[in-house]
Amino acid sequence: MNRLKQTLRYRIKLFTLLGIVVVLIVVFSLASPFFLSVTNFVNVVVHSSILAILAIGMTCVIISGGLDLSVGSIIAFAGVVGVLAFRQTGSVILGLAACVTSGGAMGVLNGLLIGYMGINAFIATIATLAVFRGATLMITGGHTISVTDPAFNFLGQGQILRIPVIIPALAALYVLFFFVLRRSVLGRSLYAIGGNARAARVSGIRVRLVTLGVYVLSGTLAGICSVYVIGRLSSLQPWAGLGAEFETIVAIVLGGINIAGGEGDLLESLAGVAIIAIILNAINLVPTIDPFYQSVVKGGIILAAIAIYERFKIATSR
Amino acid sequence: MANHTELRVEQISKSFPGVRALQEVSIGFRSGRVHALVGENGAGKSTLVKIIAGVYRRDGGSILIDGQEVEIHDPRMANATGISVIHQEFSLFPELNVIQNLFIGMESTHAMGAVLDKRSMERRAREVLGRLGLSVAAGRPVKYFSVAEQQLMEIAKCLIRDAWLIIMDEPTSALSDSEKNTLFNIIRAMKEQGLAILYISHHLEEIAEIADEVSILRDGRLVGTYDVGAVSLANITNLMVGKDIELVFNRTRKEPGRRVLEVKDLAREGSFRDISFTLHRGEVLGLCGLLGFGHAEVCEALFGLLSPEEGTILLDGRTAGFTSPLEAMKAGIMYVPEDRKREGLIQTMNAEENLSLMSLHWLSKLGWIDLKNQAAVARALIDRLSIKVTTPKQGVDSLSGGNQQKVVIGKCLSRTPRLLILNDPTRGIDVGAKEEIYRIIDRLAGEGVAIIMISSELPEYVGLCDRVLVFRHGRIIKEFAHEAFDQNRILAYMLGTAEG
Amino acid sequence: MAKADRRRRAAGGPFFRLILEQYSILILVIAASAAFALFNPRFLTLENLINLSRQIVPMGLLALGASFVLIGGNLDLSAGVGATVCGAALGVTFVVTKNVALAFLVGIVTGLAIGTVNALFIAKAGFGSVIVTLAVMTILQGGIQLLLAGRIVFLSHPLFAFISRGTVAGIPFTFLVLVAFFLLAWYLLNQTKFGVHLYAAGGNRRIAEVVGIRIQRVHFLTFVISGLLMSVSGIVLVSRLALISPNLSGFPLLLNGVSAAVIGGISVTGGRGNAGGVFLGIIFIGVVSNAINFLNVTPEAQDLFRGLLVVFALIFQQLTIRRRLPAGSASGAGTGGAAGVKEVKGEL
Amino acid sequence: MKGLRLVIMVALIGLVALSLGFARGNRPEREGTAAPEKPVVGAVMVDITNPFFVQVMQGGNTMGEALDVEIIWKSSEGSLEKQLALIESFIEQEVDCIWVDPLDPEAVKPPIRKALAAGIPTVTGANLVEVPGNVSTPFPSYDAFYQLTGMIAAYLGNEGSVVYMSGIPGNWILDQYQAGFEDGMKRFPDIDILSIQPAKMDPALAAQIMESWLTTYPKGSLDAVVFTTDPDMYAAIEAMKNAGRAGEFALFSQNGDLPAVEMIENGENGVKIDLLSHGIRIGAFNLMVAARLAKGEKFPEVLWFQYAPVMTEATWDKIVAAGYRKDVQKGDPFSEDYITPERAKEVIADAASEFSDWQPPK
Repeated sequence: MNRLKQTLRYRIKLFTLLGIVVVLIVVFSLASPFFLSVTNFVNVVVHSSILAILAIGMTCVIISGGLDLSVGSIIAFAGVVGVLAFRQTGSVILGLAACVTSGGAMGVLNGLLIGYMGINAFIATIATLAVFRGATLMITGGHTISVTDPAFNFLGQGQILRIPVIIPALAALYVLFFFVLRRSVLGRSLYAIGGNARAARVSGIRVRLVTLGVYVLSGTLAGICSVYVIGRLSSLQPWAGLGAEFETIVAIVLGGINIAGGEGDLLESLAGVAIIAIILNAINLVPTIDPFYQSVVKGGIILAAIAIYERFKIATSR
Repeated sequence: MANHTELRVEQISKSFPGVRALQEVSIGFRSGRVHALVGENGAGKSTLVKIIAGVYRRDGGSILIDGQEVEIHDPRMANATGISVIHQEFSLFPELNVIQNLFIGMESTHAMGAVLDKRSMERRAREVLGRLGLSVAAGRPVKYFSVAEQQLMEIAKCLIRDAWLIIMDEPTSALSDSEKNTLFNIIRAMKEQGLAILYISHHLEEIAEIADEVSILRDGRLVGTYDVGAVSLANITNLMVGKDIELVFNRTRKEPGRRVLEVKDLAREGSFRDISFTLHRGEVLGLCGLLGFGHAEVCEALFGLLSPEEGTILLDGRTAGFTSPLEAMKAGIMYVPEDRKREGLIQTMNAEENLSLMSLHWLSKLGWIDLKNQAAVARALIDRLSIKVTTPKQGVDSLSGGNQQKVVIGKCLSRTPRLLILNDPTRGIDVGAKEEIYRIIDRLAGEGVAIIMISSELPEYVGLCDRVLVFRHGRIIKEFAHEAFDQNRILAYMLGTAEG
Repeated sequence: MAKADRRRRAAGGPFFRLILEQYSILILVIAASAAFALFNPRFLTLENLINLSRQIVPMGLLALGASFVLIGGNLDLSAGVGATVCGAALGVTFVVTKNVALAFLVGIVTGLAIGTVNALFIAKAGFGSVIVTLAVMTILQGGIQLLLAGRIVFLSHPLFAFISRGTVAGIPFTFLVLVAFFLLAWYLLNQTKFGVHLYAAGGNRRIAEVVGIRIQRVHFLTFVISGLLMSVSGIVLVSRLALISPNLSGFPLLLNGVSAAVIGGISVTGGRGNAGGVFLGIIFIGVVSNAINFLNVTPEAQDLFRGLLVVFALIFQQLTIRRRLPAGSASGAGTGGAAGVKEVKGEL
Repeated sequence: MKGLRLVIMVALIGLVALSLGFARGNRPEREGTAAPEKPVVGAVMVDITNPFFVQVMQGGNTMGEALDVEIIWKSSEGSLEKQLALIESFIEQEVDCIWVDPLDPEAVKPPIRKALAAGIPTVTGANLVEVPGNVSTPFPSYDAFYQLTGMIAAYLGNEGSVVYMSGIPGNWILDQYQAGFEDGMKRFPDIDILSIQPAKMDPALAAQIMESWLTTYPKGSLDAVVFTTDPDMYAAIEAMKNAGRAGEFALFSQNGDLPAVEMIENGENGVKIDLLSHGIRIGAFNLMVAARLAKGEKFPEVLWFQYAPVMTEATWDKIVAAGYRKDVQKGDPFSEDYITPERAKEVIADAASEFSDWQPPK
């Protein structure tokens, strides 16, 4: 009965999201003749791929009842580490590995502060956000490091059968983590901790460890992003990923996931990402949206979306 | 102080999607009387209370005070009409100090009702707390006070609100017996002063002790209202359940098997010391004591929730000091926590997920959960403990207290544990459910599981245990073998009134 | 019970803990200042202290506003950008009408308006505060562009000059304003009904509802207060610069403010903290960011420096503030609902 | 019920925003991009929240009027990812020319190549983007500040102490200024750079930095302050006034904003030299190039944009007397030796005419 209600609500949620996406598409197709086209669709995906990857990690973190605002900075810092490793050793493999693992390492710091020190996630990651960005500026001296290695660039710009590499990569990640959340011990532990941390502990879940783990996960995914960013920009930007964290959170909340934790599903965040992606792309594409109005439009649409959820009693709490 | 004489509910009905919680219930609560309200979980007690307290709106019927009809839209209004509720879960704010808590929502103010009149509040608070025989630093955050003190503060809150009808929902659930007695004295005093008290409890003996009349609810209907003198506890139980229960405890005892657990000189600063005992297969060992006497902490230590500072724990002869619940579980120790809501259940998960939570490490291969297996396990447990769910996927938040408790116990039984620790397994559940849990305990013992249990009701020790260890101030002061059981002596030792 | 309780107190030592809670941040401030003074003696000169007292004002006002919202258990991300928008509104009005009084009025009204909009969505309609204020912030970012049409607006009027450099008995006027607001805040939080109800609403929403506290109203008020403070902060900000430029960044200001509040003992989960702590918090942040320019920290290292110090402060504060109940078994029934959960979060 | 009202309310907000967007569109007709007769230039700015780029748009629009082309302005909001996205959607829209103000010369190369491959001519402002077929209109940032140091040194008589307020670490152009400054100053061992602090284009920060400097360096221990951009200078000047020390130092800056120019004219606050780049000129210049490319004209691949140092004759005579000589490194950053504030004002006033029939130097 109750379960049935839940599934029903879940469906409604997805349908609402779908509805919003459709409405947006219609509106923007009217506003711009270039909106509905295969190449533009590819653009939409490519332009939002960073958001999409970050959204995976952020969803896990939020389900566990946390928040990770440092991912944007991790992208930059992990990139630095990766590029330096690449420069030193000259080995691409090591470079890539360094990007990803260092991202994870930064996650460890977050995890320690939050899981073991018990510092509130929001505040802790705001601090580490500054730390990682600062470290990046310090090492790079604020300068761009250009990376013209074919391997990196292939990951960032290359195509397989005229499909950008990132698209299958994204698909793979999403399938993987969809199942991680649905049927892995880690996923289950995340839901448990987000739902009732103490009960989780009494039920033999290593709360601190899993908390640490989820931030490592989110950091690692940010590291993966940095690989892609370096490839796409064929350079390492000290300001790469600036503000990405908030865009990600917005996307997830647009997906109707409760920031309080314990609930949520990767499909929902995916939908949220789609909405953001479409809006951004449309703002680029519609010639008559005055640049001064971009953010006004963006904010208006976000508010509208939340209001609609409220109508269906979906979005909840802080 | 009693400005009213009677509150009557007439033909009250209330239904939620799928359930008819109350059907034409009519009861009268008179000042100067303690009116007990009993019934199994889901019988409609709390619904009725919530309607009187203005939390729910009733579907039908009427509420009359001194004969004329009143409307109670929200808690604020209830307060205004002199009705106060003391919920099982206290409604105190840990960060706020005593005075702020006592006057919360009805602060006395000067300067157009914005600025607090601290002096007058302080005066009033002292006076009321004095009446309850509680002398505390009124400026301190309540989080620094003991449960009993907080309980009294709850009552002080009602008095300060000039309540004449005070509703107490399971007021003793967190109290030790001595604290309980203090409470009863206060209740009697309030009765003298002409207050009406609506007393909700599962502990029938308490009702016999304190209540003047008792109303029994079953399935949302009023069975009847009786003078306590006029009915025996037995009939009350029967009337609640609707069928006769001749013997509540059906414990089949046999010779305990080989030794499973041996504890030597276990000690932890501020909790317990010199704790030594043994436990055998198929044996049920009761640890009893008053709140904070260390028996609960010993259980947590055995399960790796607390780390003892000295002493050894031998499991099947091998030393086993557990630093985390997981280790303990892997060694075959399972633990049913005392507080369902806080420690037992993940409210956002469904029954199946909750039931499999403690078995994830063997339900999974390489970190992936075998969902088929999980479903099977859950199914099995649901049948075995006859948990009432429409589907294993039902959210636990929608289950009745008894069934929730069964889920918590079920979590521990997905694999037969070597040692099962039950911390007050029948807390706040109805007679029917209790009885089933007694049977489960008996069956487990029969299967050779070694069981340690703590209970808030002495009869349970007597009815279920093979041995009882009495704790006092962190020490074991007395061991009773089954044949030597005697409620009163056990109690005497707990209270420290018994010699040697 | 008596015995058990005595043990509780013994283990608790609540007063000592309370003291430590209060003064941990003070220790931090003193330590930091001392350290910086070692590197550069001029750091503690009167002149620099006066600079410091000027510099912390806009951030401090935002921190104060944030504190109200946080105690209520919400978050207002729009305050930072909001402040600059108020400044812009004030600037534009002044340039157009040349009427200072009107300009200030408009500035403050703008702030109140922003606060009210947040309040409507969050308090009245019950949307999540993070997301709403994030959206409002985005809109405001556009708003400031539209107001200024991307141009720099100069404010030349004795009044701005006075706010900027005026002193009373040698103390910068703006700093006095800040202090005044903190005294006011202290009064609101400790001496008024609103204060108590705010702590209650933030501490445990459900119970607060049951005891009949009008939570909506309380939350509504917090956002309006935040709006008011953001406008004042904006006014001080633009007066200090005597100009308002569209790339005047308010958001970092807010983040610093929130960090300050939390370092000052405000709990992000609501229901805990006090004005005094926040004041010390903003002084700490002020000292740090002042030192960064003062000690000639190389440009690239500045953010790292600041970030690390904040992390350190958070850890330090975490170590000193007690989260858990005094000793005593898991029989937490007494501590009640969300409070219980919060304690638990602390201990995990 | 309430929910419903809100949905409507908020939906309205969204729609209003959108419609406003359409209304305030750069051109009345909706799918103007499809209109054949008028060539369309897609302009990708770095960040329009920066007054500088607003001036650029201003200059661009006036030049657009003059040469009768349509311009679609877009802002990368300071994010390179967004910038690339914008370029790609312009390719998607098949505009007639794309004008990018790159956040990073390396990173924009791939999409620029993509555009050229799609047959869309491209202009990259501010810095060199070496892609065959692409026209770069680099600023002489490095050389400009290299020369400026010469002037400063001459003004100070080759000895003294200066502080430098840099821009955003990591911003290519602004870093070029800093590099030019530091290298240039190396030539004058007797002038020490006491401190370099980044104002990050944030006036508030600029004021704060200035305050610390004022405290650190008492009267007489600091001779000159050099700013990367005028807005920083305005904020700093306010700080100096607060400390009652305005006019104590010689100030040097870059932009050629009207207020700064006027300060030079009236000799206020010690502002001595301001390099006239000015967004309006830059906008006009680049748009001119873009427009002509859109109309099929050809240009050499590198067109250096030129600054002009604004100062009074008095200042000029003084530094020349003190031995200032232009020594050009990569290329001459200045269109003229110096221009007076009066001239500067005229130039800013009609940027269109300065460049409308501009021809690349032989």
